[in-house]
Amino acid sequence: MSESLDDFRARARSWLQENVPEHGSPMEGPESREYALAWQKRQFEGGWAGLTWPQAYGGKELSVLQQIAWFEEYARAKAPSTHNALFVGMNHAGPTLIACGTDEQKAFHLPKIMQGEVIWCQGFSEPNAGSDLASLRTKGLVEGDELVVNGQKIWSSYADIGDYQELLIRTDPASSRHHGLSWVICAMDTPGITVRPIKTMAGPAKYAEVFYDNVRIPLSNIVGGLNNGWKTAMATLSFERGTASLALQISLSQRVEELIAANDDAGVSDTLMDLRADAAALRAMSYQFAIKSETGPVGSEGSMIRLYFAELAKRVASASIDIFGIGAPQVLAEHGLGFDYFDSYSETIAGGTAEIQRNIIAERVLGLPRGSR
Amino acid sequence: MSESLDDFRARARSWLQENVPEHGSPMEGPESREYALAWQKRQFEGGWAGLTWPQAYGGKELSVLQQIAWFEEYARAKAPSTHNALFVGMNHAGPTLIACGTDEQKAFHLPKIMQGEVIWCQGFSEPNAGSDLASLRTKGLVEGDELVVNGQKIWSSYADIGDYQELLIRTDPASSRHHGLSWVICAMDTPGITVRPIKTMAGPAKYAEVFYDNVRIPLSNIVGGLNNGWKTAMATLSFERGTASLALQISLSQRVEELIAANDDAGVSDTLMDLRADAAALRAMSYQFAIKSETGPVGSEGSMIRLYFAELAKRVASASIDIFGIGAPQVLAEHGLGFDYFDSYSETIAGGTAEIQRNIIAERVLGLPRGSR
Amino acid sequence: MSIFHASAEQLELVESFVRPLEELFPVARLHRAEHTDYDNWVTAAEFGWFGISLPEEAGGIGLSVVEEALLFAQFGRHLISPGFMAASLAAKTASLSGNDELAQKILGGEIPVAIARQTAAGITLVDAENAKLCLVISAEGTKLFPVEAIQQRALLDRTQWSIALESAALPGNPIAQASEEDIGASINLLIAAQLTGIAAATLEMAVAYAQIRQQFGVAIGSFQAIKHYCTDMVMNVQAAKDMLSFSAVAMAGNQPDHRFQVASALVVATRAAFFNTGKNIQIHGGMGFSAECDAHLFLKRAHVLETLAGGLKASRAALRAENSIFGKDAAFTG
Amino acid sequence: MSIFHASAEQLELVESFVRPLEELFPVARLHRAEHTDYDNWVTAAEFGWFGISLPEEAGGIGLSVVEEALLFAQFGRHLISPGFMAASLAAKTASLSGNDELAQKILGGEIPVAIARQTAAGITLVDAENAKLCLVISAEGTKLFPVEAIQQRALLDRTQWSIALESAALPGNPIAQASEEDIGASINLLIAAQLTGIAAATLEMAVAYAQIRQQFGVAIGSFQAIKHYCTDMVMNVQAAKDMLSFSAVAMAGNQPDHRFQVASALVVATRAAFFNTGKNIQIHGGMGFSAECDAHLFLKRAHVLETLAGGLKASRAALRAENSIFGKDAAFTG
Repeated sequence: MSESLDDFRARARSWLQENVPEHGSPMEGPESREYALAWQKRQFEGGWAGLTWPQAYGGKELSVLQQIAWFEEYARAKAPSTHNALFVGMNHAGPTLIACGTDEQKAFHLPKIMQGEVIWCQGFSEPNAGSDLASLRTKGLVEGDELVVNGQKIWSSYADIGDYQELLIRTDPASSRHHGLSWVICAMDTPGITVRPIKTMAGPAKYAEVFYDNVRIPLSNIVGGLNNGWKTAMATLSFERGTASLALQISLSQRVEELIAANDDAGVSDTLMDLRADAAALRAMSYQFAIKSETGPVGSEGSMIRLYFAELAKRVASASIDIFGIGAPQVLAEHGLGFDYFDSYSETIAGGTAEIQRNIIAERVLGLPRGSR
Repeated sequence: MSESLDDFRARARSWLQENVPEHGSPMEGPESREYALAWQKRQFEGGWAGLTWPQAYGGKELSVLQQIAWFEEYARAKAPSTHNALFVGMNHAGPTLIACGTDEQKAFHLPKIMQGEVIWCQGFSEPNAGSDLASLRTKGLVEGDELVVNGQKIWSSYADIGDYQELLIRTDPASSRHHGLSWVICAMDTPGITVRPIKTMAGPAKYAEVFYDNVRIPLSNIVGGLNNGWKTAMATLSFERGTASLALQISLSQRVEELIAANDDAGVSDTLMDLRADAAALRAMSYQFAIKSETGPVGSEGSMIRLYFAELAKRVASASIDIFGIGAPQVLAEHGLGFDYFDSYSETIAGGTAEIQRNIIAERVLGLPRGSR
Repeated sequence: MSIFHASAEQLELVESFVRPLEELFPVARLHRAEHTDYDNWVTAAEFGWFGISLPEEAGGIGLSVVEEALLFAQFGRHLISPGFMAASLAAKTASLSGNDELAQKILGGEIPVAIARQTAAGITLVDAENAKLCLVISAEGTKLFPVEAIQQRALLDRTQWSIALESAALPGNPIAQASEEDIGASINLLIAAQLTGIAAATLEMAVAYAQIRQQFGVAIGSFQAIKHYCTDMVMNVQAAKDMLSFSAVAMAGNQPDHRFQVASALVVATRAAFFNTGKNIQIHGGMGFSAECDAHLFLKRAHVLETLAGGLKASRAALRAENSIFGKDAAFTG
Repeated sequence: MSIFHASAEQLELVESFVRPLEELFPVARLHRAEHTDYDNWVTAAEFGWFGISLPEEAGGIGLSVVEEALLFAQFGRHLISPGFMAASLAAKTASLSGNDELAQKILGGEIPVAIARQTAAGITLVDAENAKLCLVISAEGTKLFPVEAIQQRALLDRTQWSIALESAALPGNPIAQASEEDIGASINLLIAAQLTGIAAATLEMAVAYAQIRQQFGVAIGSFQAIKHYCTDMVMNVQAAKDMLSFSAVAMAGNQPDHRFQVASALVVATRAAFFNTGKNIQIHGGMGFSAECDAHLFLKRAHVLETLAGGLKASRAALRAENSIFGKDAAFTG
């Protein structure tokens, strides 16, 4: 009775062929919000939203392999990048709510995310808590049934166009490091919030600084329990390290193939073949990760896949500039000359630097002793 | 009245043309000792030994630039590698005695070294004090006018064929780390010394373990003062980091040129041109270092040059294997198939790993704060 | 779930195969110059190791290239002579040539086989001193010769590379042969498997040493530089292992992209093996440079296996010749 | 001692030249879209910066390419428009063409010059919006054109690369030209100098940040990974600086190997600039990725300069064409 993987893939392919928007997304601002919401709504209406999410909240509860097949077809159809304004809702907040949220939280938020009604933004990093997330200082003091939040976040993706924020704050003022944090749903229209977009070296401002001045958030918006936010946040980040970036991976492979097709310099061929092989290995690793995640909790392979992807993406972007030069139409893409290349510099920085991720893998996967860093 | 650099170079070239031995040195054992001593004697008799050493002890007191010219012509003439059994005497012990020795020590030892009468060997590293030299534990207790030495050294170059050893030991039993060490001249025929050669991955055993069982050394053999050995040892190592390896550098450049001449694969050409340019930069750095060292004390550039050389040597050896394959005559050289390549693995290990050297450069040259390591 | 990766059952089955390996082939044996893996040739044949993926009626075990790849990854860990790969490929070559009798004899362990790579000048033989047949690999496929037909044999080295290397002339008429199309993926898969095993073994060696070796008062594994090397090593292993399993399953299922996948596996495994064996030496410091440490044995064997594959550059060129499923007009088939 | 490296006197002299740079060209100016270095064009001419190595009788300063290279390294640090290099090369080109009048006008700052690189499709112009002449670099040498002669100008970008990039067709008859043989080393030396300056400036930026930025309770410069990046950066700078000085002295002395040395300097400086600007961004973390940080400006300018040199691959190919003094039959001349 269940659809074969090949049939599923064929159905996905044909739907995508007919529905993928002709033009890519604007890179920032309200237009990018409208574009992302419209495209999400279209996918939901086509029956392609929340493929692995629980049926109880409108999801499809499909297998991870079907999800992979979807993403592969998605990338093949050159559908809008999944690294858009929906990313936080689909790949951070949604899965976190599914794993740690209350029934009310799930019932209220998951359908809105899936149906393309809301944009979520991030709220973890702070000016002095980048790779060292546990040192964050934004405070939320319990007053009655509310938290009163004061402080500042930075590198908050999509904060300027977001409806809700996944906000990690220190709710036990006496606590330090990983203790006493809470993961909170913050409505971005709450009084006291100021958003200042940050331009990046790649141009568009998809990040922002967010300032909190006595921002009042109901205690019922806490996800995963008061002062238990570190655990919830680690869950959030682990989703990002799983299959979330599968469509991005496939796009990366496609870009490698474009480079191979365009390049006829023997001196570059070895580099390109390494990229090709590594992209194939990334896919093999992701399949393995997906298969394992079907049968039980997966370990830290996810963080390896994420780091592997990040560094491969940088290498591909760099090869592209090397081959085409800085002024070539291939480098122009749709977002301005060199955008993809410049943007790739964030791969080994955003969400914890590659250096800190290497430490974490060495300690958690390999069991090497903790050092000073 | 003083000879021009060009004239000096021409004179060196012509002497080398007539005197360089036809065959290379045996790699280990008594034959390598005899070969090295004979070649040193020949250079001394030709007036080419101790070019920068004091005239008072038979040296020539020439400029560093003349020394460089000599080494360049030496390498050009494919004279026997300076990384032979004379290396420790010529580049460690000799310069250390010149800098820190007593008049008696200099008068006794320097002529013997220059004239090819003795072989010196190293005695710094211990099984648990490799990159962390300050943790060494071999003890020398003062008894009357002698030190009584007990303990073990490892990676002692040429210990099996050496007459004297530069021995770094802990002479203050209550001391720790850099304090309470002494740099001692140890005659290798002193009773109580046992030498066990160590075979390396490259084959020949030019290193050895040395065991000390109540070995008695006169206090007058201490160089640089009792319990002041760390300072003396640092001087020793700084010589190695200066111009000592100039002839090796030039040989490296020559090997790069051989690779360029032999290779016609466009895919490898970029790699070879990087090696060629880096070898040229190494030469420019060495000249700069030599010029500066003429006019005053030089800083830590020497350790940068040494590390730069070490990593370049590894890259050249690796390119050689990549280009020729493991079974090619070019890889056979005179010391067995793959010797140069395998031996290059010691470049980033011997005398302190590349990782520790990077720490040291970061801290001493750049002033970055000390970390746990 | 075995449509993309080796199944739990396959992994378990191979476990049972590999139990004897530690006893029969401790890596330490390579420090004895007189050792030869051909002493265990008949034992290996009895275990069925030479015919894992050949059908039972042909004298094989009747499993797939997935189990075979997993077994050869273990062979890589134990630095087992490439002659064992020669046996497997020789049996396939004989079988593809229609010479079932020869295939049976090889599988039964009656005729020890060595391996060689065709070069511009002739062939390079590996560990051929105890063999009666020699399988020569070239870009065109495999050719099988009686060892006595090989002329101009000259020993290049037996000690430096920890295995006997000889040069020789390429003989004339082979007694069996297979085309690259028929056997190329099998060659690449088995070499990739052994290189993957080498990458995995050296990772484990490095991590174990980093945990016990003390410098500056702490285990060196607490230093960031060592950690980062080890992280790169484990990512290499993860990539090589998953790529190996994925490509073997694609090959076993005769997927249209299996040659692309196997060619990728070889490139990934070769680079993983070189990086990991080199960093393992560096992490071991002076000890790693000594002959008595195992570290150099893995590096050297990685070079020998790369040579048998024709060299990393050739492996990349071979990958270039394949169509990617990610190419402009290609379809995903999963 | 100036027979191999820049002398203390030369270094001191250049110090006096560069004192005004921080005031006239603070790197922060590049964050203002409307800035243009051509505002200071006449000032630069008055300082004599366009004719450092030209004889006084030709309107130059009468120093050597050693001082010129040292000055342009400072230009690299301040990300001064490549138009300033265009002026120097244009004056040389005019002078080599025998057009001394034109050379004088350029040196006097009367005619602002921009720079362009010939490509397969035409030319890529850099920061040409305020120029009246354009110097086009190709593998054959330089050609000088009036800007109004350039057709099909199309703005590629002004913001992303922090400087105006245009594509255009290669015009016909130049008003002056110089052959690669006559001017190639000058081009390479000036580009190598600016890239060296970029490598040095980003090293200093990175080290300064590593000393103050705290994470996990300590300055990030105490972490081994950051230390090792910085060490690689300082070794790059040392190599690029010494190679630049060495090659400039060789060129000033018209040594037979000077083209080899300058070609090496360009390859070393280009790789140093890319490595250092990239690692500087990484060490700055999120801040380094932000537009308001200077870090990306250095990376982007390194790409622009590499483009003007024809690309790193072309620079390597040019080095290949030179004879090394280390070659089989070559003599050392010091």
